[in-house]
Amino acid sequence: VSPTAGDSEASGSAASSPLKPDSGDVTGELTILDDNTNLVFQDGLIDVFQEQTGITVKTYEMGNFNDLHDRFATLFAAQDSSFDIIMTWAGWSAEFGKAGWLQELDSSALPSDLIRPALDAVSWDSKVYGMPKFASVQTMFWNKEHFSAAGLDPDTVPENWDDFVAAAKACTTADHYGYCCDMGNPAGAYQNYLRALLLAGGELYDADWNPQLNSEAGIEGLTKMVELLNLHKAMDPASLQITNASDLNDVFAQGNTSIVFNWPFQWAAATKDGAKTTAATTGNGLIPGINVRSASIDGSEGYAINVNSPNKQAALKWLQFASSATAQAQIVGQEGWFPVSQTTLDDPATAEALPVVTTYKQSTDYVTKRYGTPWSSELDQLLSVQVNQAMNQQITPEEALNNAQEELKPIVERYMA
Amino acid sequence: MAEIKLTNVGKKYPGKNADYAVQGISYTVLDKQFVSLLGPSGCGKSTTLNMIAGLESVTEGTIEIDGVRVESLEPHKRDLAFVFQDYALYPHLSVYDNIAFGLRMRKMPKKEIDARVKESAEKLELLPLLAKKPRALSGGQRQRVALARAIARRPGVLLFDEPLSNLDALLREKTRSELRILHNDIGATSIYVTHDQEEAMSLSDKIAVMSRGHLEQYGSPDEIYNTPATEFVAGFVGKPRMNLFTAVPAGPGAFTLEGSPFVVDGVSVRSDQPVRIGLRPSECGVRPAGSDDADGTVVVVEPLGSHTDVIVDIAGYHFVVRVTGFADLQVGQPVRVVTAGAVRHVFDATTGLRLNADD
Amino acid sequence: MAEIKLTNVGKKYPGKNADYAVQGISYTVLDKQFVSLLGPSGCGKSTTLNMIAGLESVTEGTIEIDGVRVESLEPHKRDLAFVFQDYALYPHLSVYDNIAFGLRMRKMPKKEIDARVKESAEKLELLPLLAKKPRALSGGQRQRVALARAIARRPGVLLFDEPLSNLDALLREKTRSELRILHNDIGATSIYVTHDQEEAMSLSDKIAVMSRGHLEQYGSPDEIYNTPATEFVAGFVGKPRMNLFTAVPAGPGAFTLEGSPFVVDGVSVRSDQPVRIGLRPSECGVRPAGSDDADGTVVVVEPLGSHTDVIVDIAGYHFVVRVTGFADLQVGQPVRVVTAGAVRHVFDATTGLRLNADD
Amino acid sequence: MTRARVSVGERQDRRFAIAASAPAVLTICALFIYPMVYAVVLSLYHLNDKLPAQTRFVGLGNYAQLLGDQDFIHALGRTATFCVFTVFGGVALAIGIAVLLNVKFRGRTITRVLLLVPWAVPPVVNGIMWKLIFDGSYGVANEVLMAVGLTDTRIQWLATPKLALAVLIFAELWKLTPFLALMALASIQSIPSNVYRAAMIDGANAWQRFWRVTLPNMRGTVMFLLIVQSMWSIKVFDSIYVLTGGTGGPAEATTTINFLAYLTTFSYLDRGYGAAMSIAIMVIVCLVAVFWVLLLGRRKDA
Amino acid sequence: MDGIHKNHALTVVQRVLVVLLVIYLILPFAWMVVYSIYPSQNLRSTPMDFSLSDITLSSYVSLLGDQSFIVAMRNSLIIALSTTVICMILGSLCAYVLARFRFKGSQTLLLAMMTVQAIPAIVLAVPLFVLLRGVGLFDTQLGLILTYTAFILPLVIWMMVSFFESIPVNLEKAARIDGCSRLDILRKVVIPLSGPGFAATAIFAFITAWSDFFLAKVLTGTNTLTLPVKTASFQGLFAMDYTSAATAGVITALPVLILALVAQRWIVQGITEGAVKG
Ligand SMILES: Nc1ncnc2c1ncn2[C@@H]1O[C@H](COP(=O)(O)OP(=O)(O)OP(=O)(O)O)[C@@H](O)[C@H]1O
Ligand SMILES: Nc1ncnc2c1ncn2[C@@H]1O[C@H](COP(=O)(O)OP(=O)(O)OP(=O)(O)O)[C@@H](O)[C@H]1O
Ligand SMILES: [Mg+2]
Ligand SMILES: [Mg+2]
Repeated sequence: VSPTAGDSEASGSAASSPLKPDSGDVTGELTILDDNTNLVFQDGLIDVFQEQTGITVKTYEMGNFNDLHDRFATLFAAQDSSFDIIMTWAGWSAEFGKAGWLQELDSSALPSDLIRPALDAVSWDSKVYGMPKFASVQTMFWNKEHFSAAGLDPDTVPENWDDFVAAAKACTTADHYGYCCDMGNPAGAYQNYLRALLLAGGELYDADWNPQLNSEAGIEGLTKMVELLNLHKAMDPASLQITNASDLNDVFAQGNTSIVFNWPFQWAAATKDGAKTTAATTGNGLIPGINVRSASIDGSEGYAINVNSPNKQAALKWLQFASSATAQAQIVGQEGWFPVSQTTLDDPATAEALPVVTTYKQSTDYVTKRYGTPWSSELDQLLSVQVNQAMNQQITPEEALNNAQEELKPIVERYMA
Repeated sequence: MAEIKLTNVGKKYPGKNADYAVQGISYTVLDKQFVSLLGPSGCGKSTTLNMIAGLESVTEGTIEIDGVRVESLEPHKRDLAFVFQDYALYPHLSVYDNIAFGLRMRKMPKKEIDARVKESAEKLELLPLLAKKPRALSGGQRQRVALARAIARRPGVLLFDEPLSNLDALLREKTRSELRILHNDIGATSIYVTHDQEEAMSLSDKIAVMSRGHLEQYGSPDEIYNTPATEFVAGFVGKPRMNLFTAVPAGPGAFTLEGSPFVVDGVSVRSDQPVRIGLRPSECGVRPAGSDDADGTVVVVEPLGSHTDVIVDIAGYHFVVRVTGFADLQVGQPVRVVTAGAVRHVFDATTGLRLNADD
Repeated sequence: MAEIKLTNVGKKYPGKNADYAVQGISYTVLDKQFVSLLGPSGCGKSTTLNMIAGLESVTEGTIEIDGVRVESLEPHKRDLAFVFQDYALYPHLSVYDNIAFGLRMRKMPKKEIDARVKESAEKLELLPLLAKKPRALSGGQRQRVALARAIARRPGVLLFDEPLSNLDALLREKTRSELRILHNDIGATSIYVTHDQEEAMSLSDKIAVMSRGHLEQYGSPDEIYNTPATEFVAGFVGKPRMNLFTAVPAGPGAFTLEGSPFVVDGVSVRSDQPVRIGLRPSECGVRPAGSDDADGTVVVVEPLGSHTDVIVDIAGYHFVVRVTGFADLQVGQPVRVVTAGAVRHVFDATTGLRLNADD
Repeated sequence: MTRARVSVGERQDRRFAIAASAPAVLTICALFIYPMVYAVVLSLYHLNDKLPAQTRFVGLGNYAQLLGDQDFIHALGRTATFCVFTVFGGVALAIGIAVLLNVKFRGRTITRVLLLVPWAVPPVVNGIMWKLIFDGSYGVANEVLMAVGLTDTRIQWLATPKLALAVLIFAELWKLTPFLALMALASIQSIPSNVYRAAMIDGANAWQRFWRVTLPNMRGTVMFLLIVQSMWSIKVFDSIYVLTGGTGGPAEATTTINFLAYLTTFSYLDRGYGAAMSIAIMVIVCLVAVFWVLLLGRRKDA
Repeated sequence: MDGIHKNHALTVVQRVLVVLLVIYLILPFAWMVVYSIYPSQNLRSTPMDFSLSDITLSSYVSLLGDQSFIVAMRNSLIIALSTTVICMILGSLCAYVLARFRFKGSQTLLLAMMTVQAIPAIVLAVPLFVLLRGVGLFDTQLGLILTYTAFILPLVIWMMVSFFESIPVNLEKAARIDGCSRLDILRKVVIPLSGPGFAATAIFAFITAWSDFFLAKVLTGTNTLTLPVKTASFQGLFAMDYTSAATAGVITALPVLILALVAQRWIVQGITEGAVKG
C-alpha cells in the first residue's frame, strides 16, 4: 500500500498543458456533480445542451453544498474519475487547482467577455481552472417600511458608513435590529471581515500574496463591525450564530431585520409568497463604504473539469454552454443570479427580468473581491476564532487581527514556497 | 436475655385483593431457645421471620422482644442478626470486612472490631480466609462467613432463613451439627426457618409447623413427631412420610382401607364416619403372604443400607413400610402389612384435626 | 438389548499439565441393569457419563455398547437418552415440543411422534401440561418432562446426571420411587450419577463408587454397604456417616482409640500397626456411665423422630451413635459407647484398603 | 504415554469452528486491514494534497509535530473538558437515574421504556433537535428563559464559545445517558435484595447502603460505562457536525480532537497529518480504556 | 433505593425527580415534532402561537412527496436491514464459536475486534473509498452494507458472546443427543434461547447502521444517499429550512423509535442480561 503512489501520478497529469478546445466534432457522455443552487439545468438546460452538442449528460447529480467539499476531497484523493465536471467557486478553484485536481484551461477556451470577479472565482495564480456559471455579488437590501417607520426616507440609500449606522440605529426597535449578517461559521466570518476591509479601502494581500490581515483598513473594518454590534447595538447578536445566507434571507424576509448585505437571491426570497416583504418594500443598492463609496465580495460559482476525466473536450463544451447567453438568460431570469458575461449584463432584457441587476451593474465600478486561495479553509478557520473573540469583545480588533496575521503567515509561506 | 412473643400476628402484602400471607400467629420463644419455623414452600415462614427482623412491616398483631413492642422499630435497633439462605454476603468486601461491616456501622472502636472479627472467625475456622472475597469461597465456607457475621455482633436474637438449603447433603449434615454446637456455645435466642423436617427436628427445642399462613402446631420435636396436632403435621413430619389414608369403620376400634382386606384395629377413636388414619412406615412391618390372605403386593423395594423401604400397593394406595436391614422381598410378591406395633394417628376427615388423645 | 462395557477408560481435559479427570475405569453394565455412579463432587462421575454419551471424547481405553466400540460415534447414533441435573429443557418449546424434538430430529413420521409423545406424557402424568412452556412448570414437573423426553425415544440406554438434586427433599423422595417404578416398566439399561448415597442405594442394582477419578468399588448396594472395599467407600456410604478412627493395637483382637478408654474388641484382623476402624452409628449403642468408667461425654443430642443421634466426644473424636426413639441423655453427660452388635470394618491406615474379609 | 485421540466429533467441531467464525473475521479483516495499513503508512508521510510537490516520507515526523501543535493541544483540552462532563457527568447521572428507577412505582415500566427514546434518535437528528431548541433567534430555550424572567435578551447559545460547548455537552448527555442508565439499572438489579436486607440489619441507612453496597457492587458495570462513554466522547463527531454546521465553531469552541482530525483531513486536505492525528486519537481511546480497566478492573482476590 | 420498606410509595422528592426525568426524556423530541407541524412563523413570533388550527402536515406531505427523500428512505431501510441481517448471521456464528470453543487466542481475537471500535471513522474514509471503488462497490448499497457490517460486527459478536455464554451447556448436550448438528443447535436452540439478547443486538445493529452519518456522507453519491445525510442536508448553505429539517428529523427517528418501543421488553431484558456479565 502506498498512499502516495497515485498522487505523483496526479501531479503528473496536472503538469500537462492547459486544455485547448478541439476544433473537431466532440462526442461523449458526461457525468456532472453540481451543488443544488441551480435547478435550471435539470429543468431543461441539459436537454438544450444535448440537442446543441450531441453530447449526452449521463449523470447530473446535485449534491448538498455542505457535503460537496468532503466528497470532492475523497474523490480526488482517490484519483476518481466518476465525475467529469464538478461545481467550483473561488475557494475551491484555488484549493483543488493547486492540488492539481482541476484541468487548467487555455485562454483560447474562454469567452472574452467574462466579468472579472466571476473569472477570478475559477482562477488561481493566473491559471484558469474552470468557467463561471453565475456571478454573485453582495448588495445592500433594506426594508422600506422599517425606514419609513424610523422616519427615514425609504428610497434613499445610505451612501456612507455613518449614514448606514445611523439608519441601522434608527431602525432598531424592541422587535428587531437594524442590521443582521451571517458570521456564525468560518466562511461567514471571513466574508464579513473581508467586506469590511474592502469597504475601508484595504487589500487583503499585497502583490506577492503576503497577507495583511492587520492592515489599517482591516482593523478599521473589523472595528466598525464590533462597534455596530456592541456600541451602536444595531446589529442582531444572532448574526454570530447564523451560519448561512439563506437564514439571513429569512430574517430579512420575515421583517426581523431592516438591513442586510446579501447575495442577489435575497431579492427572490424577499419577494416570494409568505415573505413579509415585497418588491415594493424591498430597497436595493450599493453597500455603503467606510473610506470608499462602495465595495463588495464575490460569491460566483462555476464549473471545472476533473483532471482525471477521460472526456475533457466534451466537458469543455458543457463549461462553455453554462456561460453562454442561453444558459445565462435562464439563470438570471429564473433564479435571480447575476450573469457572468458583460454581454448578457448589458442586455436590457436582463435588467427587466431582475431589477437588482441595475445595482450589480453599478457595483462593477467598485472593488469586488473574494481572494480565493489554496489556504482559504485554513484562513477561514483561524480568522473565525479571532473575529468571534473580537465581536464578543474578549480581545480588541487589533489584537485579533494581529493574532490571525501571525497564524496565517507561516501557512501562506508553506503554500507559496 | 431475649424472649420473643408474637401475638396474633398477620401480614398482608400490598396489592389488590391480596390474601393474608400470614395470619393469627401467636407463640412465645423463650430466652436462649432454639425454635424452628417448619413448613412447605410459600407457607409464610420467611414472612414471619422478616416481620420479627423488621424487614417487613406487621399488618396485624404485635411482636414483643423482652416485653417491648418492636413493630415500628428499625431492624438494626432490634438487637438481632440474620443469616440468609443465599448468605447475602457483601460480594465486594473481604471476609474480614463482611464480618466487620455491622460492627463498623455501629461505630464500634477499631480495636474491638478486630477482636470480635477474629474471635468469631476463629469460632468458625475462618481465620485463614479472612482476606478472601466471597466469590472465592466454597458454599460451606460462605455459609460459615454468614454465621460469623451474625455472631460477631453478639445479638440477643439470631434469625436463620433456610441457611443450609444451598449446601449439598453431606455438608448440610455436617453444618447442622456445628450449628447446634454453636447455639449451645453462644446461647442467643434463635429462630430458624426450614422446610426440612429432619433439620427442624434435629436442631430445635421447639418447632412451629406452619401451613398456608397458619400455625398448625407449636411444640417440642417429640410432641410434633409423636402427637401431631393435625393431619398436615403428621404428613409433613417424619421420614419416610407417614402413611395417611382414608379408612371406613369396620367394627369396634377397627377401620379398613376401603376396597381392601387391610384392617387397622385397636383404634381408640369411635366414629361411624370415615376417618384419616396415619401409620408411620418405621413402626409397621411386612411379611410374605399367600395371594389369598395378602393385603397387597410389593411394588418397590428400596434398600437403603441400614434399612429397606418397601412399597406395598394396597387397593391402589402405596403403603410404605420401612424394615431394618435388607428385605428379602420381590417386586410383585403378595404380602401382609403388620401394624401391631404402630401408633394409630387418627384425624378428622374434613378438618384434619387430631381425634385421638396422646397415647 | 444394551450392555455397556468400559475398559480402562481415561480422560484428560485439554490444557497444559492437566491431570486425568478420570482414569482406569473398567466395569460392565448388564442389559436392563440400573447402575449408579456414586461419589463426591468433582470425582469424575459426569465425565464418565459424558464419555458414555459421546458428549466428551475418550482419551484412553474403550467403551463398547453391545460389543460395538462407540468412542468415535456421535451421541445421537448411540441409542441413548440423557436426563440432566438442570433438566436442560428447551425453554422456548412447549412440553409437547420438548418431548417431540428428538423424534423430529430423527425424522420420525408425524403420527408416530404424536403417539410417542402422548404415550410418554401419559406415563409421567404430563398430559394436561403438554401446551405449557417449561418456565410455567414446577421443579417436579420439569423433572418429569425431562424424563418423558428421554423415554419417548425408547432408547436402549438411559443416562441420568443427578436428575433429582434440584428438587426439594419431599419431592426428591417421591420422584425416586417413581423413577424406580419407571425403570421396572421401560427396562432400559440405566446409568445414574449421584452424590447422594441414599439415592444410589435405593435405586440401583449395582453401584460404582468413585473418588478422585478412580473407581473405588463396583458392587451391589448390599456389598457396598456391608463390605466396603475401601475406607473411602465406608465413609461415603451409610447415614449417618460411619465412625472411622485410627486405632492402635491393644491386645489380641482389640484396638483402642488412642488416649481414651474406648476399646473395640473382637476384631478379626491382626496388626501391630495402627489401623482405621469403622463402626456404623446405627449398630452401636450408648448408655449412661459414671465419670470413672465413661468412654466420653455427650456433646449433642439430635432427636430425629423415629431415632436420635447422639454425638459422644471420645478423646476429641466425635463418635456418633444412632439410637431408636428419643434418647434420655443430656449434653455433658458421661456415657459408655456399646459396640457389641456392630460389624467391625478395618482398613489399612495408609492405603485405605479393607483388611478384614467379609463377615 | 497417552495417545492424543481426535475423535470424529472433535474433528467436526474444529471444522465447524473454523467455518463458522471465518466469514465474520474475514469481513472485518477485509474491510479494516487495507484501510488501517493505508492510514498508518499515510501518517508517516508529509502529504498535503494542495502541495503535491512536497509529498515525502517523514517517519514519525507528523507525530512529533502533533506534540507541539497548539491547535491540537487546544483541541485536546476541549476534548478533555467535553469528556469530563460527558463521562463523569453522564455516568453519575446514569447511576442516579438507575437508582431512581430501581424503586418500584406505578409507571416505572413506561419510564424505563422512555429511556430508549434518546437512544433511538440518530445523532444527526439529535443535532438538529438541539439546534431548534438553542437557536439564538427563535430557539425555545430563550423563549422559556425570557418568559420566566431569567434573561431579558436572547442568549446566543451557539455563538458564544463556552455556551456552545455546554449545549454540545448537554445534547450528548441527553442522547447517551439514558442508555447508560439502563445498563446501570440492570447492574443494580443484579445485586441480591438480601444483601440490602443484611445491610439494613447491620444498621446501614439508605445513603450508606448506596455508597457501601450498591456502588461497590457496580464496579464492573461502572468501568464498562466509563469505557464506553469515554470512547464515544473522544470520538464524538456527528453531533458537532450538525450542531455547528460542520465547523466545530464558534471560535473552534467545539473542535475536539476528532473534529480537528476531520478538519485537517477534509478541509485542509492535509491528509498525512490528519492520519497521524486519527491514529493518535485511536491510541488515546485505547489508553483511556486501559486506564479505566487498571483503575477499576477486577483486582485478584488475595 | 432498594425498595424493601417503601415498596410502592415514592417520596415527594422522588416523584418530582421522576417527572423531571420524563420531561427531560421526551421534551426535546416533542419540541421537534411541534416544529414539524407548525408553520415556522408561528414559532418565530413572540409569544409563540400554538393555535391548534394552524397545525399542518404540509411539511410531511411535501417531504414524502419528494422523490429524493423517498429514495433516501428506501436506501436507508435496505442498507440498515441488510446490514442487520448479515451482522446477525455472521455475528452469531462467530460469537457461538467464541463462546463455546475455547481455543488459543480466542480472547485475543475478541479484544482485537473491540479495538476496531477505537478507530475514528475519519481516518478510514478515504482508504475505504479507494477500496470500495477498487472493487466496484462505491456508491452501491452493497458497499455501504459491507462497510457497516465490518464496523458493527465486532460489537454484535461481543454482545452475542455474553448472551451465548449464559445459555446452559447442558441444553446443547441435550440437543446433540437429540441429533442436532452444531448448526442445528445454533439455529434451533441457542438463538431462540438468547431471544431478548438477540433482538436487542439486532436492534442495536439496525440503529447503528440507520443512524450513521459520516461514512454515508463520504461513501455515497446520489444512488445510495441515506436518510441521515439527506436530513443533515436540510441545513445547507443555501437551504436551511428548520421545518423541513425537523420533519426529516422526526421521520428519520421515527422508525427506530417505533422499533425500540415495540421491542422495548427485549431490549431492556437484553441489555440487562448482557450487563449483568459486564
Ligand atoms: N414481597 C412480597 N410481595 C407479595 N407477596 C409476597 C412477597 N413475599 C412473599 N409473598 C407471598 O407470601 C406468601 C408467603 O411467602 P414466604 O416467602 O413467607 O414463604 P416461605 O414459607 O418462606 O416459602 P419458601 O420456603 O419458598 O421460602 C407466599 O404466598 C408469597 O407468594
Ligand atoms: N470441561 C472441562 N474442562 C476441564 N476440566 C473439567 C471439565 N469438566 C470437568 N472437569 C474436571 O474434571 C474433574 C471431574 O469433573 P466431573 O464434572 O466429572 O465431576 P463430577 O463427579 O460430575 O462432579 P459434580 O458432582 O460436581 O458434578 C473435575 O476435577 C473437574 O474440574
Ligand atoms: Mg422463604
Ligand atoms: Mg457432575
